Parts: sequence; C-alpha cells; structure tokens
Amino acid sequence: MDTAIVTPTLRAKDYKSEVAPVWCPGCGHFAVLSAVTKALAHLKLPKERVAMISGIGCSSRLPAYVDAYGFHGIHGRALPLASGLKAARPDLTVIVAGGDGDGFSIGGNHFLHACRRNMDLTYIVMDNEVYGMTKGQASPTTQPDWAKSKLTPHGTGMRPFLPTAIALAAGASFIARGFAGDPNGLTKLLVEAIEHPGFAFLQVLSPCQTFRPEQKEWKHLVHPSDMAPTDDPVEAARFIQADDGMALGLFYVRRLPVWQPQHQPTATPADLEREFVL
Amino acid sequence: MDTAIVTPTLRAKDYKSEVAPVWCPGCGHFAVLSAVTKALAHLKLPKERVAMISGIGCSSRLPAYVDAYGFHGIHGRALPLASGLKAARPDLTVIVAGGDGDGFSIGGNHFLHACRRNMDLTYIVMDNEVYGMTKGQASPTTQPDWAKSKLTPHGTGMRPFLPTAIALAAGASFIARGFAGDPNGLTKLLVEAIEHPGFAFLQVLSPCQTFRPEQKEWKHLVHPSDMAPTDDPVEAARFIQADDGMALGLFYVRRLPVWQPQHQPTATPADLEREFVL
Amino acid sequence: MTERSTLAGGATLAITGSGGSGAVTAGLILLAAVGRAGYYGLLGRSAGPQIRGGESAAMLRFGPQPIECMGGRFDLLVGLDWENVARFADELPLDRTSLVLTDAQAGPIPEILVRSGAQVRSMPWKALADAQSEGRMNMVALGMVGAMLGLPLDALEAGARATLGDKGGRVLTSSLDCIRSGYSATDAAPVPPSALAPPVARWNISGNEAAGLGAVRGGVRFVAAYPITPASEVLEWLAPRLELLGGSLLQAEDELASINMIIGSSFGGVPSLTATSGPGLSLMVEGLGLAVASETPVVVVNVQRGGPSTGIPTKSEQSDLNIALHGLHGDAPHLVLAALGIRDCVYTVEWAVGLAEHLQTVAIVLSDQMLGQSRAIVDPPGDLPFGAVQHTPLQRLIGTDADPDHRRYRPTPDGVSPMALPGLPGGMYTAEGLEHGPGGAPSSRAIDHAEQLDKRLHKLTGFDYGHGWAEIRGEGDHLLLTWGSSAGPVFEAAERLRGSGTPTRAIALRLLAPLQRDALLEAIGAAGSILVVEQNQTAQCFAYLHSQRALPAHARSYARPGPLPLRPAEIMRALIGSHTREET
Amino acid sequence: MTERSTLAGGATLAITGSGGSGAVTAGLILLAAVGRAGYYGLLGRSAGPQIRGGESAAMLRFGPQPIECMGGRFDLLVGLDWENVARFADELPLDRTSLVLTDAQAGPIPEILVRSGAQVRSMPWKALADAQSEGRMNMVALGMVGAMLGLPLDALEAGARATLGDKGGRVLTSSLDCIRSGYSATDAAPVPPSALAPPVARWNISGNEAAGLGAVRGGVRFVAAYPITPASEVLEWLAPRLELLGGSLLQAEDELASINMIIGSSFGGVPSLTATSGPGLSLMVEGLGLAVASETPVVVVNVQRGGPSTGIPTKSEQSDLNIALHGLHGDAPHLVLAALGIRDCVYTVEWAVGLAEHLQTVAIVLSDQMLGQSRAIVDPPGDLPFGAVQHTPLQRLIGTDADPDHRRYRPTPDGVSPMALPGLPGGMYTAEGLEHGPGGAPSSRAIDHAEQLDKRLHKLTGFDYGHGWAEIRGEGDHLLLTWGSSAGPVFEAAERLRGSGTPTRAIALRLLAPLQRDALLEAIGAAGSILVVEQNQTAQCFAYLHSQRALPAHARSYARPGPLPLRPAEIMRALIGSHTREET
Amino acid sequence: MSTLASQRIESVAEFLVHALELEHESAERYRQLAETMTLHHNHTVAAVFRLLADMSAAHASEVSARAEGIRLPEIAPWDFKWACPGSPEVDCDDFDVSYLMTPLQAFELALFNEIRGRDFYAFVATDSPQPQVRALAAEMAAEENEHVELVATWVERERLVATRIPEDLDPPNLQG
Ligand SMILES: Cc1ncc(C[n+]2csc(CCOP(=O)(O)OP(=O)(O)O)c2C)c(N)n1
Ligand SMILES: Cc1ncc(C[n+]2csc(CCOP(=O)(O)OP(=O)(O)O)c2C)c(N)n1
Ligand code: SF4
Ligand code: SF4
Ligand SMILES: [Mg+2]
Ligand SMILES: [Mg+2]
Repeated sequence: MDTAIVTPTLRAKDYKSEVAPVWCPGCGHFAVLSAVTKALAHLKLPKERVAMISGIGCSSRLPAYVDAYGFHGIHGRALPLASGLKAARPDLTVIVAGGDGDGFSIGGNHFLHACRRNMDLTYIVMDNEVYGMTKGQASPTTQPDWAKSKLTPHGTGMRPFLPTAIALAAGASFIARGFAGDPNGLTKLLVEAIEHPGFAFLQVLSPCQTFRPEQKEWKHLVHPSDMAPTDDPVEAARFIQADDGMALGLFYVRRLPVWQPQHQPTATPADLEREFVL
Repeated sequence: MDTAIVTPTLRAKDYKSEVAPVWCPGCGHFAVLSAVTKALAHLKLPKERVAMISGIGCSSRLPAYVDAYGFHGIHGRALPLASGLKAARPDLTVIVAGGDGDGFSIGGNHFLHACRRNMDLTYIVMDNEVYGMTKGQASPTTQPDWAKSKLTPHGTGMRPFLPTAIALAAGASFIARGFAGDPNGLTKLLVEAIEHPGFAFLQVLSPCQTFRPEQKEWKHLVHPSDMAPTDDPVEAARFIQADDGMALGLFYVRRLPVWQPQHQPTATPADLEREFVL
Repeated sequence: MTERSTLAGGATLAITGSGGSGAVTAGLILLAAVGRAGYYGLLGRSAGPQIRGGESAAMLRFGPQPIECMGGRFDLLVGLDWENVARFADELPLDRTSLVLTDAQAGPIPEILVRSGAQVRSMPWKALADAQSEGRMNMVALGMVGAMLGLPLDALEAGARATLGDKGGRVLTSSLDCIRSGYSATDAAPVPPSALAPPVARWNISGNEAAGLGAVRGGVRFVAAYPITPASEVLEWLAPRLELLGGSLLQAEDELASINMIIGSSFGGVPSLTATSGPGLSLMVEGLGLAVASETPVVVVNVQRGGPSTGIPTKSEQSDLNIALHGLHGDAPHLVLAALGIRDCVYTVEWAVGLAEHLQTVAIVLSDQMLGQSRAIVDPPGDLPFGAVQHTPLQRLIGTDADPDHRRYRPTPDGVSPMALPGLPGGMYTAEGLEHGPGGAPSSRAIDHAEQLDKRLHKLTGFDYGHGWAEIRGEGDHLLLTWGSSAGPVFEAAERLRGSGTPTRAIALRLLAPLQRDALLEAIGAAGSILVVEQNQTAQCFAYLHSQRALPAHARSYARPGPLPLRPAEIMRALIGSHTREET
Repeated sequence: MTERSTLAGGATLAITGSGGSGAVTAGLILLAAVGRAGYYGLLGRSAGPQIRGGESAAMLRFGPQPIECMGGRFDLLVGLDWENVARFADELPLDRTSLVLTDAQAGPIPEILVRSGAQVRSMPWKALADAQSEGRMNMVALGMVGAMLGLPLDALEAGARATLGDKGGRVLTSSLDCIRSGYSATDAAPVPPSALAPPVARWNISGNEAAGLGAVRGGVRFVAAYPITPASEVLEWLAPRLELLGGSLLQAEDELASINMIIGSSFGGVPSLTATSGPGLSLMVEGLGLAVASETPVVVVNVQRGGPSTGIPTKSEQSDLNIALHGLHGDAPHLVLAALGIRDCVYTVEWAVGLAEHLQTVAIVLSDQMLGQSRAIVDPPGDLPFGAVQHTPLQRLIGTDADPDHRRYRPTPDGVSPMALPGLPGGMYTAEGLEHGPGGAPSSRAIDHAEQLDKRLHKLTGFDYGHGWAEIRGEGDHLLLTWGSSAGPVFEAAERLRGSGTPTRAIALRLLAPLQRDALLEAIGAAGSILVVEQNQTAQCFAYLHSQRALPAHARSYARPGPLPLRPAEIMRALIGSHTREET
Repeated sequence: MSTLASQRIESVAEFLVHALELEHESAERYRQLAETMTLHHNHTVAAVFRLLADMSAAHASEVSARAEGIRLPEIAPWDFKWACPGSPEVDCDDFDVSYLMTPLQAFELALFNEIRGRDFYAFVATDSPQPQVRALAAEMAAEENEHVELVATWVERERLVATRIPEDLDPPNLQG
C-alpha cells in the first residue's frame, strides 16, 4: 500500500469555481451551492467526473459556480440534457439543478418522464415559489392568493403544484425535501441522493430574498418529517397528501430498475451494410 | 307554456358529422365517438355550443366526426387550445379528446397544469397504450416489457405513466376511467364529466385493433371499481396506488374553485391612455 | 455643455451608480421633468449581471424635437459613484466637450473616462445629502443637474411626484427636500416654472407599454403568455388593464401553451395576442404554423434581445428577423411587422392586430429591448394614421346566419372566407392543421393543397396595405434603408447628412412581409448610393430584400450586432465614408 | 409496352388495390426481383387516409441505368381492384400506349382511367388464384406481370423469399405457388435465370435506411428521437443496430427532449443525431440554437412532408428549406445539407455528421418523404467520395491533457477550439447558451459578443468543403439548378434535353448553408437560361440564392408544391417552353 | 436557538475536527459574503467581511497547527455535534444580508456569530467528559472571547457613526 498514490483530500471550497455568483446576497441558492460542494467533497468525487446540468433561472446559474464540468442549457430542458449525457456517459456523476419555474412550469413534462425513466441522476430543484430571474412572477408552487406579481394581479387562483406528490405519482425512486436554512441536513440528503442508484429528486426550499422576502419566515415553519423514509408508495402517498409542504427529510426511497443503455459493440457499420445486399 | 318553442330532441346520431372515420374497423375509438354523441344528446346540448378540441393521433381525429365546432390542433397541444377557448368563451361546452401519446407524452406538461388550473373542461384520453397513428410505438402507458416496436426492441424499460395518479397529484377535481367495450358505462361517465364544474379527466381504455391486438383481452380484465367515488385525496391516492389499471368508474370528484376569468368592462382603451399623459 | 448637442436646446446625459445609488430612479424623474418642461425625451438604461443591485446607468436625451435615438455622444455624465462604470464605457461615449459631474468623495474617476478628455467637476452632493435628515445623494445630484440644464424646479418636483408617488410619503418628502437643496446650491439662473410646456400634454411611455396599448386599441381582449426578458412589461401592463376592458391575461405554463391558448381564444372569436422574446418565439413556431394553416388570427409581439440561444437577455439586437420571416415549416405565409420607435409601437401593434384579424393569419411584430424598455416623452399618438382607407376599421369577417355557404375554407376572390364563431347554429366546422378541402375535411389531394396554399398566400399578397408599409423621410440621391428600431438613428443620420449638404432619403420598413416590393422599388427609385442598415451580424434584412429582388445590385449593407445601439455617426460614415464629422 | 420508356430495357408500372389485396407487397417483391435480374429500380408508394388497410398503390420503375426519379408516365397499370383508384389518378399518368391489366371480375374500370385511352387487358387472376389451395390474386398477377416484363422466374422467387421470408413458411409457399402459376400462364417467351445479374451485388435500400446507415458510418452512436411520419423508419432502422455498435437509441417524450438529449450526449463526447419531420423540427429550433451557441455538434435529419402545420404527413414536399436555413432566433449560423437521392442519403448524412463534429455545430440534413420511404436498387455506396481531402476523416477536435489552454471558447485561427470531454482532469468548463467570453463565463460585453459571433460564423464560412457541395452533370448553355430530392427529375430532364439536342447542365446543391457562392457562380458561368427547380410553393431556394446574390438576374424559378412528385417533362417544359414532347 | 453542542464531544481529535470545521466554515462564509458585497459594490461591508474572514482563517490555521501529528477522524457534515443547523459561526444566524447592508449590520452579524462560536467552545469546556478536551476548549473559548470583545467594540464604534442607508428605489435588473 505504500506505493498507492494518495490524492490530497479536497475540501468543499475546492469544488467552488472562481466565478462569483450573481445572486442577491441573502439568496437561498448560496446554501445550495455550499451543500453541493460539501456533498462532492464528502463523496470524494473527482471533479472531472462530475457534470452539473441546468436550465435558466437564478438557480440554474449554479453549474458555473462549481468546479466541475457543466452545461447551462435552456429554460426547462435541463433534465433531457442531463439524460442524454448520462445515457452516453454512464461513468459520470450527473447532477441537475434548477428552479421551480424551470423544472415545474416549462420543464414539467421532462420532470414526469425523468421520474418514470429512473436514470441515475440527481435532480435538485431550488424552490422559491417564484420566478426570481424574470422579476418575480408566480411559479407553479406559488400559493394561489399571492398577488404581488403584476401578471397575476389577483393571484394565480390555481392549486399549487406539489412536487413531491407529482414525483411519487410519476414513479421517482427517491423523494426528499431539504431547506437552504439547514445546510447540513441538505448536504446529507444530497449525499444520499447522489448515492441513490436511480432518479433522486430533491426539492430544496430556497428563499428568494428579493421577490419573496416573506420567505424569511420559512425557518420557523420547517420541521423534520415525522415519517421514516418508506419504500411503500401507498404510505408515501398518504404522507405526501397530508404534508404541509414544510416537512424536511427523505420521504420515499425504493430500489427500482435503473434505465441505462450500455451495450457492447458486436458489429461495425460495415457489417450492417450486408443486410442491404441483394 | 303553450307558446314555448319546442326544439325537436336530437338523437345521438344527429351529433355525428358526415365525415367517415378513417379508423380501422374494430378500433376502440368508435365506441368513444358513440359515447360522446350519446352524452351530448342526453344532455340536450345545442351542437353549436359544443366545441371538440384535439391534438394529433388516431384518437385526435374525433372532432371532425362530431357535428359541433371543432379544432384539430397539433400534437400534444389540445389542452392549451381548449383552455384558451374556454377562457375566452365560458359559454361553450368544451370537450378535449386525444390519445395517450398526445396527452401523456408530448402533452404531459399541459396535462399537469390543466389539472391544477381546474377550468371547466372535459378531457377524454383514449388510452390504447400505443401510438396508433405512427405505426405502433410504445407510449407512456405501455408496459415496460412490450417489445413489439422496433424503436424499443427490448421494451421501454420504464415504469408506465399512471394517468389517474398523475391527475390526482396534479390536482384534478374529477378522475374517472371508462372502457370502450362498455359504451353505456362510458356514456354515463362522460355525462358526469361534462356536468362536473371544473376539469374532468376521463381515461378511456380504447383498444388498438391494429397494433395491440392483444388488447381484445381487456374485456375480460376490466372490472368495476370497488370504491365509491371519494372527495378525499388521501383515500383516492390509496385506491389509485393499489389499482390494477383496469378498474372502471368515477374514482374521485371534488368541488374546487373553477378557474375562469370573467370580467365586466369598466373602461375603454381611450380611458387607459390617460395614465400616460404627463 | 449643450452647445454640441445636435438638437438645439437639449442635451444627452447619463447617470451612473451602483445598486442603491438610485441612478435609474433619478433618470426616471429627470425624464418626467424634461417632459413637463416642454421637451421631448428618451430614457434608456443598462445594468450589470447582478440580479438586483449592481451597477446601472440611466441615459437620457432630450430636446425640443421628438427624440428617436440616443445619439452619438454624451454632453454630461453624472457619476453618483464609479463602481464598475467601465462596463458602460462603450455605451457612454464622451469627448473633450463633455462634462463629468461627480462628488470627489466618490473616489477617483476611472482611467477610461479620464482618457476621453472630458472636463470634470466635483460637486458637494454627499455633503448636501448628509445635511438632510434622510439625505439621498442621487436626489441632490438630480436637483443640481436639473438646475444646470435649465429645468424649472416645479418640473423636477412634479417628475419626482409622478415617479415616487407610490413609494409612500416619507420617501417622497425627503427626495423633494434633497432635490430642492441641490437645485438651490447651483449658481444657475432661476428658470420660470414650466416655461416651455406644450399646448397638448405629451405622454411618458415605454415601448412595451406602447405595444400593450396598441394591442388593446386593436381590439385584443385575451392574452396568454409566459414571462421573459425583455417582453414581460408588455404583459405586466396588459394583465390588470385587460380586465378593465372585460378581457383577461392568462400566465401559461410555457410558450407552447401560450401560443396554443391564444389560437383557441381566437377561434372563439376574441382577438388575441402574446408577447415574448427569441427563445419563446422559437417555442411558438409550431403553433404559429397551425394558426396559419387553420387561418386563425393571432399576433405575437417579439421583443428582440441579443441572440442566439439565451444570448444577451438584457440587450437589444435585431437578429430575429430570419426566424420571424422564415421560422415556420412548410409554406406558411404570414405577416411580419416591425415597430419603428417607441411611439410607433402603439401604431404597429394596433395595425398588426387589425391585419391579422382581417386577413385571418399570423402577425409577428418585432420590437426590441431598446424600444421596449426605454421610455420616451412623445406626442400623444392619435388614431392610426396609415393603412388602406377602404379597410378601416380592420376587423375579422365573421360568418353570420345569413351566409349561404358556411364552408370554412372556401376560396373567395380575396382569399378571406367568413369565419363562423362557435355559437352560430349553421356554422359548425372543424378547424384543421392538416391540409384540407374547402369544408375543412383533411385532404392530401394535390388540387386541394394547391387551392388552399394559394388562398393563404393570395389573401396576404393581394391585400392593399396602404401607405403604412414604411416611413419615408427626405429626398436625395443617397438612400438609407432600414427596418424596425434602427429607424431612429437612421432618420437622424439622414437629417444630419441633409443638414450638412448631402441630400439623403431614409426609408424605414414597418411591414416586412409580405414585402411591398413594387412600392419599395419605387421609393428606392434611382438612388445613387444605397445602404441597408440593421443591428445584427449577418445582414438579415439585406439578404431578405435581395431574396425578394427588391434591391439594386449596387446596394450595400451596414450591419453589426448588438449590444451597442446603432449611432447616427457610424451610419453616416458607412454611407458616405469617413469625411463626416468624427463622432462615435 | 416498354418502348416508350426513356431508358431502354426498363419500364414504369404501378400496382393498385385496396387493403388486403397485397399491392404493396407485390411491388416490394417485384423490386427485389428486378434487382436480382440485374436492373436498377425505384419503388414508391401511396395510400389512402385510412390508418390501416384502405387503397394503396405501389409504383415501380426499373431499367439498366440507375433510376433517380419515377419518370413521367406509366407503361403498365396492374389493377388488383379499382377501389378508390381515382385518388391515385394524378400520380399514375397513363396514355394511349399504356397498358392496363386487370381481372374483369374486379369490375368496370373507372372512367378516369378509361379516358386516358390506355389499352385494357383482362387477366384470369382470380380464376388462377382460386385454383390454388391458398390462392393469392396479387401473387398470381405478380407472376404474370413478371413474365410479361421478361423477368426470370428465379428472380421473382428470390424476391418473394427475401420479402416474405419472415412471414413464415405457409405464406411463402402458397405465394410461390401463385407466382409460378401466374408466370406459366402467360405466353411470354421463357427467360434464362437472372440473365442480367451484375458483377457486384447491388443494394435494396430505402432513403430512411440509407440515412440511418450514413449516421452510423459517420460515427453516430447515440440517438434520441420522437416518432413522426415520414421519419420513423430512420429510427426504427437505427434502434436495434446502434446497440450492435455499442450505442443506443432513446425514445424521448417529445422533440424538445430529444434535441436536448442529443446535445447532452454530444457534450459527453458521443456523436449524436436525431431524425424528425417539419412539426418536430419546429419544436427543436430552440435547442438547435443552444447547440450553435454552446458549439455542441448535433445532426438533425429532417424528412420533409407536405406543410404547413400538420399538413400532409404522408406526402413529399421540399418546403422546410426556410426553417432549416433561418428557423433559429438570433444570428445562429449552422450547416444545412440536402440528400440528392436515396443512395445519396448515405453520403449526405455521413458527411453531415463529420462536418458537424469537425466544426462543432449543428447540421440539418433535409431528406423528404419521397426519398425516405421509397426503396431503390442501387450500386453499393463505397467510401464518401467527396469533401476536402485535408480534413479526412472529419472528426471532433478533442481537448487533451497536453493542451496548454483549456478555455473552451477561445478564438483560434479557424474558429474551432478543442473541446474537453468530461473526464479530462484539466478541462473543466461550463457550456453556455448565454453569450460568453472565451472561458465560457457569461458576458454581455460588445467585444465578447462580436468575437464569439465571428468565431461561430467564420469556422463555417472559412472551411474548405471540397467538391461535395453539389453534384454537377453535363454541359450546356441551359442550366437547371436544384437541391435535394428534385435532383432526380432534374438530372433526367437535363439528360433528355441533351439527348434531344438542347445542351443542358444540371447542378444539384447538397450543401445549402453555408452556400458555396463562389463555386456556384463559377459553375453557373455564363449560362444563357437558368431555371431553379424545387418542390414547394414559394420558391424557397430561388429566394435563398438571390438573398446570397448567387443568381444572375435572368434566372427563373420553377417551383410548385407537392404532393405530386416533380416530373422531368414539366421541368423540360418550364426550361425551354412547350416545344418539348408532351408528357405529363 | 440553543448554541450548545447537541452531544458530548469525547476526544481531543474529535474536538479539533469540530474546531477546524467551525473556523473553516466561518472563514468561507465571510469570504463568500465579501465577494458578493464586492460584486454589489458594497465595499465597506465587503472589507468588514474580508477582515472577519481573515480572522477566522488565522484561527483555522492555529487549530491546524495544534492538530499537527494527531490523526483526525473524518466527520460527515451532518454528524458534527452542533446544536445549530450548521456550524455555530455560520448557521445560527438570524440575520438578513442584503447588498445594501451597513457596516453596523455586518458587525452585528459578526458579533452574533462570534458569540455562538465562543459559547460552543465554552460549553465543550464544561461539558466534555475528557479533561484534555475541556482544557483545550477553554483555551479556545478564551481566544474566541477576545474576538467577541473586539467585534463588540467595533459594533459600539459603528453605532456612533451609523447612518441609515435609504432603501434602493431602483427596480431590480431583469435577466434571463
Ligand atoms: C423559453 C424561455 N422562456 C422564458 C424565459 C425567461 N425566463 C428565464 S428564467 C425564468 C424563470 C426562472 O424561475 P425559476 O426556474 O424558478 O428560477 P429562479 O430564478 O427562481 O431561481 C424565465 C421565465 C427563457 N429564458 N426562455
Ligand atoms: C410534433 C409532432 N411530433 C410527432 C408527431 C407524429 N405523431 C402523430 S400522432 C402521434 C402519436 C399518436 O398516439 P396517440 O396520441 O396515443 O393516439 P392514437 O393514434 O394511439 O389514438 C405521433 C407521435 C406529430 N404529428 N407532431
Ligand atoms: S432574485 Fe431571488 S432567486 Fe434570484 S438571486 Fe435574487 S434572491 Fe435569489
Ligand atoms: S391504428 Fe389502432 S388506434 Fe389507430 S385507428 Fe387503427 S385500431 Fe384505432
Ligand atoms: Mg424560482
Ligand atoms: Mg394511443
């Protein structure tokens, strides 16, 4: 063992890139960045084997702030971008990050199908119940009576989107909720999510300082989940239907077949040409 | 009352248009057409106040076969088309029809948000667990091991999409399942769906004769739901999670606020111009 | 310091400062103030990448004639502080005759500004502000600058009231105190109250607001949309106001939904519109094809930003012309219009709605970040001043009970068929995106395809659009040809060229498709030198005009991408070479 | 009856029949048979609107030279029955020298066919079929027609085996019995077994299969896609075969997903492709813009169908050129190619993959329903015969450990920067759709925007594409200029014109963007008469060439929409007027 | 919120890991705040945070020096025995940070944090069953207390000169 090359252990900050976040000071997304780097450090993942994939939004700026490979894609399409990458490169740890608008509004369909497909991805949604980047419009998770956006002067009048309920119904195999104000709990969930073989969905309550200042109250409202993680969808459904949206923890985790094409080449294109010969 | 003008009662067949369906003989969609016309006749809806909206697929051909206003839109976008129509014209009965590919694959996001928005629409998905129109590829509701499509030579390997579970999680206020082989039961559900104030989702098992001949067996597999319609989402979730996908009936119905803009004009554009005056 | 300004009695100035310094607010007040003082004005802004706070700049030009572009240089730079001001250096060209005002306490002036040779004067803003109970440096500076510009104090006060009114009394009172303190601290001669106030009260409006107003004037009562920079303000203006008009706005889950929603509402008979920017427009093209094929009128206001892809969301560019003209699959003729200025956003959108309704087709209106997010003091736009007389008012041909033939897509001489609205007993039909026969039944027959393609094209090309297709100014052997928001700098360049003895004509296209080729060729006439001006990399309009064989071979192109706005001087230089007066 | 065929020793024939009659199967067997008999051949098909069953027609042309289009008339019409045959009347032009074969029992021949003046002969197909235990009328007819065409029996039998092999023994045996019974019931002289068989075994391939093959030859190992007519067969061919090559195909939830998936996989280093048709392409344009901006290579094979909107899914048209060229918002230069024939689908897609990889950009390849869903007997395509030599093989410039500078978007002389793949320790970067500086950090600075825009354009325009940009045949003062699948009828028209004393040159563009303008202008030379031929309504290519100033003023356009295929005779007529021999 | 450790710290090594983590986290958090304030041009406050970051970093290297030669256990972020959601000098705070914050607010935040830090050490100094740990913790608590006092004087000084920065009337920048 004395000949083994010991790579120096990286600390969380070593996973931060040199790009300074454009986020507002006080934004919850900082804590998510910090949790991501802590989780990567804890898992000792080589930076070059990590890919951070995102869409568009304040939250979606995350990849550039992590010292790993990254793709800042287009609004709502982070999951397909990541799925294609993972399908082609199963050797990578692929982490997808974005906002509630990106993931649940324009990206809702991909969320459904990514849950079903159960590729080995980690999906972090930094939920601030608002579109931060475009100046504070209602998002799918916004309460129906929030009337601060000029686009919805009486509120949306729509039932909020329940991310965990949708993930469960769509077949996700790992469903958890963290809070930007609880960075270590968040780190733990993130580590579990990354380690989970399959699609791990992690909703993170991440307050928007600028457009939802009232979310400062969240720290008084969150509470640990009163249910141990279950692998029973019926039990999980019951829990999630009754949930107040503020319970933190891992709710549901289940081993399900992971979708991952991995084929060994047994032919060349020239071999394929034979089928056309008369 | 002797002066009242009596409009002659229309029979179901009077709601059929003159266009002959292009469907394969034996296709389940015929039964849906028939149920739609029966339901309209039963409800004595004036044809010109009914709008049938669809996307693209065999099932989406339905509107042309009904003697009412119709819009055969593009693939996956029937729900927004219908939502815009209903928002602008609350006086109409708007019925949306389509397939499992149209509604759950490409149209999945609109399905989520239509459930949340709870406009007064009826949404019929003729589910044959296949893309009929494009020659038989796997759809979201296809079983993971169905390997008859060349596109998925080993099957999709993905958990099937559970339409009723998604509808519930997304907040639909009426969730039911019918069967093309039970046209009268289907008509009843359809009448209830149309009468329901809010977004009524009706999944119809509608066998594809051509690409899923084995679905002929469905008639032996369906069974009435063993649960009375509930308005409790937790109970409904429990039922749906345990459901084998073949239970027929109304599962869940709940009065929820219906989203419908309806504003009385109180100003003219000229009035609005005043705000710009220095 | 105003003597170098091209328009007598006005000036171009910028206020810069970092987050919290209130540079933009000061600019907004100043714009309102110059308006009340009887000037026209134009206010643009620029900001750093921070979501909130960070550096920003407000750029104001005002004068006695309508202001259509920011011009080429700045007379005055008001530096509340110098944080990261280098970011704006390109946008704020200074020269030796420019004046930089600052408070020495804000620190040394950045090298890049010093190099311009501009004079620098230090002002005691901070000291004056600190003397107030809730001192705001920006307001003190504003008061001083207002006095130096010769604005009456009451105009500044009224501007502050209009701008800060909804912030609550304390903010307003302390701001007014500061303005007054700054105003009286200058040695400028006092100005009589609102000396220049015009007889008709002018408007203070942004391009995005103007687009919204144009929409409702055109009859739009339903909007579905998804927020996106820099189009969101169109929607924010519309949402509460549509309700007052009995209409509504629906925030959709994405742009695929929003375009299909307005197709649905329009099918129901309600004139409908959406607003978006490049990425959103990309998501709408499939829906637009459906609207074309099913002959359902809809209008899209596309507020362009820097492209491609997510590009530069906060900056202006004219690079979405290609997708607007050609972004639909199949042969899908439709209307493309471009607003020629902030005030023109009212007209162009109003006209687009009327045309789309009348011709039962898609109209894409191109605006851009510069028009949309700038504010201007303009004359009140009266009724739509152009368009063919015989079609006024432009509206949809609705089927009625009296129609003998309700086949929805039946060919007619002008290609427009009456559209039955749901509710009309005899008019039932199914709108189709598949090719169809006259009754709407799907058809793949060559004859039906040819007939319907022809109908959809002919109704557009055969229509008489009147004289709204372009705005033409001046005469001369030189010709500047442009479209959309570049009209502003082009008109100014042409005017200056005429002023300096180079007769120059300027044509700005408002209707891009269908191109009014004959009228354009006539307007081009025998111009000896022709320059097509636009703000994109690949000369999209130049190529388009050639594709329609609407340009003589000797026409040249002057195209460059954003984010910097086009300036009159560079256009003049490009047209007649370097012997024009050197200005950036 | 074959004497009127322009190519000696071949014929053009159609087999029609309603659902279950087996017209298409008979056509497939006949194609395989003519191939084995040493001919080249082309098989197209047409069907009614029914989802399954319904009337259909198989159209076959064969002869001793490669067959590149269906030609202008039919020598022979084999009517298994006459159900709804009028639907195909436009597609099956007959004349007095044509021969119609039918069984009188199938009922009277439709008026529209009678009017053509074609001779009619009744054949005892039904009687012969009834005499077999499991009689199949189509096979009996096939046997008879084969004998009349002078095909050896063993070729027919081999064709049947190849086509029906996987249907199981009974179907095959009874079919062979019927073929033999029909064959021997004619009075045609017996033909020696496979007399004409060529030295190199030819291929039987469809355009969609050829596109799939081109993809894997180019190196594609990942495909994500959503099914759509008429592109699905590309995917169906690829799915199982990619696995054999160690790759995979993912059926996505929609086209928004599929395009973004392949951007992701390509970012991971795996050459990636998707296939779609107009509606799907519309949904992809936002993603394509991301690929352009982030410089991620991807290829889209767009199998065109009738447009606009859902249009005519089962019919061919060349109307997606506009969206392919210009459908992206912002200035987003990319490659557009078009396959010139079924066999050329192999080359064009292979080349497109190589170019996209090498230039780190988007390549859109335009095929169409006619190419994609027709089958042909062709010479085996060898190695890619064109493209600039110095770049062979075309592949991606991958960053390595040895790179001193891993800034992903750093400008380089040719505009192509090495791309680090995830896994390379020193290469970490974030791919960006926002405008960015050389390192990839978002930037809204004018200088970065200009630099990156220029890089992305210049790497395409500065590249040496070799001679693959077009296929040029013949010499002459007359010039036919075309693109994509219209090459077939254009080449035939030019050949016939040359044959009849009108020297005509034909140019078919394979690389549409960036247009090789100089090479094209040189190839056009001083042609006295120029006709740009294409299958769409609005002369999209003609306009495009003008937009690039690549056409002399006297060039004319011949453009008409689908669904009917372009025919050599109409092209000849359009080029030189009506004095050409009258053929439809 | 309680700032005491949630469980007992049993060994010197374990204690050192906690101390290191506390100081590193604190340094990083201040550094991050300094960077963001710089990006938002709040230089005075940025300077305050930079100063605090340097102090924490210096402390961290002191702890490192003490740990020289001791095999430190690896503790997962969530297994630290903090009673706060995270480490005491970072994640106990109840403070708003904003790009407009004043030096006074920054110092108050720092004081709050330093007190949590000191209290943590002080608690371990009484609570640990291990005398060596108690001694070490007491030493650190004393050092940390110097910080607290220093920062407290800064707070006092700032209070004298503090001016309220008026709210930002400018609208937020649009992006995306
Ligand atoms: C196709 C498209 N539509 C709209 C936008 C504008 N846009 C950018 S970010 C965003 C919403 C971001 O909200 P969220 O995902 O919740 O992120 P947050 O900023 O709140 O972290 C929108 C609508 C876009 N960039 N692209
Ligand atoms: C944007 C787009 N993508 C793909 C298609 C092709 N397409 C037409 S119908 C269809 C699937 C239909 O399946 P389903 O909705 O289940 O209807 P069914 O035919 O089974 O009744 C597809 C993929 C299309 N028309 N448009
Ligand atoms: S706007 Fe909100 S979400 Fe965006 S950076 Fe600021 S605080 Fe965070
Ligand atoms: S293909 Fe299937 S779904 Fe389509 S019409 Fe035929 S049986 Fe019905
Ligand atoms: Mg958000
Ligand atoms: Mg289906």
